[in-house]
Amino acid sequence: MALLLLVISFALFYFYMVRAKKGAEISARTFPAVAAIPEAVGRAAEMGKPVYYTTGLGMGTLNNPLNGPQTLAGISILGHVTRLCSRNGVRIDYFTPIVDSLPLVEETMRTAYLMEGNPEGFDTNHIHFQQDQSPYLTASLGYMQRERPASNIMLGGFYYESVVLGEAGNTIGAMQIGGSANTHQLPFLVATCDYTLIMEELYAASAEIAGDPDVLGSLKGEDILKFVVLALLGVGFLLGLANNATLINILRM
Amino acid sequence: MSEVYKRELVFLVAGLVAAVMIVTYFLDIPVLNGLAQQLQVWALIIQLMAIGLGAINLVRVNYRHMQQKTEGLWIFSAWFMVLFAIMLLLGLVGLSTGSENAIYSWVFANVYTSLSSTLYAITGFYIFSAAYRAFRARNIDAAILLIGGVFVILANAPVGAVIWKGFPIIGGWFNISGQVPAMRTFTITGALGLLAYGFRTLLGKESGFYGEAGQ
Amino acid sequence: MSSGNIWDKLQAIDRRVFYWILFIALMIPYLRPIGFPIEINAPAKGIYDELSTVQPGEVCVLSINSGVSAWGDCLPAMVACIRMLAQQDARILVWGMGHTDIDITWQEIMDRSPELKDKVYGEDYAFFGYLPTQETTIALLAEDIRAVFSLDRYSTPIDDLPIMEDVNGADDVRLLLSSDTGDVQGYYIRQWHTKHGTPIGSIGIAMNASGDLPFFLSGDLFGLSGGSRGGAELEQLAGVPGEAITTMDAISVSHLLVVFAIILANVGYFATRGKR
Amino acid sequence: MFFSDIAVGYPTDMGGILGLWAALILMLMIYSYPLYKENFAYRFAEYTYVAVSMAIGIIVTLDSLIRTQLTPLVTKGQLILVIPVILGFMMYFLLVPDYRWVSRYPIAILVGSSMGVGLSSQIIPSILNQIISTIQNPGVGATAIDWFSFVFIAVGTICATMYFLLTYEHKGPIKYTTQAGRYFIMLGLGAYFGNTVLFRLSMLATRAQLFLQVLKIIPM
Repeated sequence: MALLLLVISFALFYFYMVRAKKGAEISARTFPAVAAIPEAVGRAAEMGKPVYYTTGLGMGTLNNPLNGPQTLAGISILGHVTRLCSRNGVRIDYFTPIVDSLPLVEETMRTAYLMEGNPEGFDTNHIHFQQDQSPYLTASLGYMQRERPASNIMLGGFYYESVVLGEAGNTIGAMQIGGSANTHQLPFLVATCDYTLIMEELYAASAEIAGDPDVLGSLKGEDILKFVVLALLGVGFLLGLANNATLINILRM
Repeated sequence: MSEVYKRELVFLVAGLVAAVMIVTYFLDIPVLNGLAQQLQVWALIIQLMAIGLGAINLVRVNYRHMQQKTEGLWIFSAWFMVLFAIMLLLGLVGLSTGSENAIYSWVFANVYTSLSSTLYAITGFYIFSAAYRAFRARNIDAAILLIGGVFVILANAPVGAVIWKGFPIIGGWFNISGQVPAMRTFTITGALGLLAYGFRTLLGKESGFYGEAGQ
Repeated sequence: MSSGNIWDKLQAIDRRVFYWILFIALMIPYLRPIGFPIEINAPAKGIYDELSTVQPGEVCVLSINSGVSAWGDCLPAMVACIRMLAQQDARILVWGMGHTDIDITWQEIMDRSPELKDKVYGEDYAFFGYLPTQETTIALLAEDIRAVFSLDRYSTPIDDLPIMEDVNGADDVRLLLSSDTGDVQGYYIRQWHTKHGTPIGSIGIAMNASGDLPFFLSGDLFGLSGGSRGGAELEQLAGVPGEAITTMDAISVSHLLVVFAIILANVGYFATRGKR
Repeated sequence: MFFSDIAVGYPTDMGGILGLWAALILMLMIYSYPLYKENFAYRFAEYTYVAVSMAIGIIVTLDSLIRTQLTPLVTKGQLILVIPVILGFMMYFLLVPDYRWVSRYPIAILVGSSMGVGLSSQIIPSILNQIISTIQNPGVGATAIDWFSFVFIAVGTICATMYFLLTYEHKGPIKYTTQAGRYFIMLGLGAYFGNTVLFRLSMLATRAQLFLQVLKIIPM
């Protein structure tokens, strides 16, 4: 049974990845958190304040199997936010303790300003790197007290810094958008942020923004598998009410 | 074509190793089982040998701070280099003589143990101040989250039962049933996400962990 | 003084005031223990029930995948389980993944387990030390322990240990306890339980009581001890009162403070929301 | 090895008492940050931790490598294990920018093996068993609460899984079930939040306990 499900899922992923590559219209659904980004940048423009953006501790490296993908998703959304900031003349400050992500961050922000026809807008001083979690937190809290950013965007692999940054953003009244696939930090992001991307939504949002056909194709494949799971759950629940265990025995084969 | 050994061959190696593991999980082929176990021993050796990477990176960053005399940091970096060298030497002496060096084990048992628990527990402070200043029922989501959270807090703390019989009952129900739909959905959708991520890795579509970072 | 600025003043209280209140509040129960009764929940009962069916001579494994920093959550439960297994003359193998301070954790467990004092190392229990965290290594251990450990922690060849006589892999192990801050217990479920049927018990930090719950309910875990609360329940069940039960009073006081803070914050929020 | 952080009973030997006081002073240096403000003592203690833990990490890992793999390589003469040792050294090319590709081969083995092992084995426990235990009714003799929980969990899991449909807009008929799904998820995150509070405060509690123990206010 497990082998069957593995083969079916690989076939579905491959089928939709090929279709997405051939230009079939596959897109992620609209996420309130992503739809709120223009509002966050607009708010910064009105108040003449900067935007604070961070992708969290992510265990300090891109090469971490659990946090690497989350940090990369946060950086690809950073490109989208930087373009909006350049268009509205708003300054964006990026904070990170991940040393091996710096080349990618610089490249992402530089291309974003270039694509907005504003290459001189890019300034490496807007990228703030600190060696470890505590210096990164202290620098971020100091920045928030001094600059009082209008919006605080936290998307990536977070650890307990989500509590500290979320609270600091709250006390200066910033509009906050959060997102992570680390379950242990989601409660704090939901409690302190106005909008939150939960678990896989972070990857779907970044794939949509980056227009990555492979990821979008496999997301469609995942959704089809979710329909299979939903059908099994629905039918199984009704059979359960009727005290009939045939489906359970089939699944146990 | 010259780039093949830098990318495509690497993905082929990763894909073949993964394929061996998948096949041996489902089918019992002695020859393949032997190969799978050999590869698993190799993976263990490689991972054990990679510990130096983190250390070299740390030494490099701190050395740069010392060189540039970065204001407010270089003294600590110097202290890091000195202490790191001493502890490493004491440890190596212990390894070579077969019996742990007395100072090394004293520092390990007292300095390391206290700092490790203390630094990790600092989050207890933050959660308390955040509870007061940030955890507000600003929308329905946050309201449900906080109500569920308070019931579980008062079910976990023995005093909850003393205040009102209902807390351990309702909180206990949250702990054993109320949170199950969410946790089960995270488990299922997380597993499907891993299947997709694994499949993209097999096809060489995922390259973040090769240090190519998103190219 | 209109009600508006009472809440603003309360809002403006310096964060450090809270930290001092919390730190002192945590000490009071240690000075004057209160001893609220502790109710037993199903997940911790699951561990106690399975462990009490272990027969003398059966091989049990403790995999210590939590560090010194998580002693508050994991150490009491590990001590309670080891003391139970020692009382039942089980053979105990110990190793650990991911935390390089495992030697200290195992030494602390031995210090707190009087039952181990009259046990013979190499016959009743054996310690193999640190391994890096990786699912492939756990899969290898399930097939052939000797492919990973050819020597024990003290460099004694594995075949010179009488305890290891008929023990080769997961099929010879009665049950495995995994103490975790991360998700190594998931690796054991997949590589030991699903493939070899070895019962797995999880002794985790408190958050694992949520994350691992689906696997307890689906039968992939025979039991689940979450945090110091799980440790206190196991200490009570096994009749070996220890640090977790004394910590429970401090938990009660501090948890009341957190609930009070949340209520105050939300009352303040709704009182001033009309004004903003 | 002698140590005394939370050893059973107050230490009598000099090394033990010194160790206990070192533990207390270091703790106060760290907590000077939240209880006062970020200062020299906190930074000093933090860098001490980074240096000591990295050195210990290397020693313990080296010991594990020599003990578990290299000694058998020499004694049993499994020369084939020379290959992974070479692959292990190839990892360090990650630090040499223009030869970084060399490190991709050992990483490929690490990633390929853990991906292969994890992928195939998670389908039964994380997908099939979760479906089975959701649709298994509480059986004979179950109380009303058991049946309520059975319906609650089944309906909740269906709605929450619908919420995670990522390439279909939440409009039309599934608008309400996905909204309900998000509320079920919030309930789960609330319980997770409650357990996180227990986790963080338990650790701080044992630190407060140590503070009293070192000052001999309460027994060890």
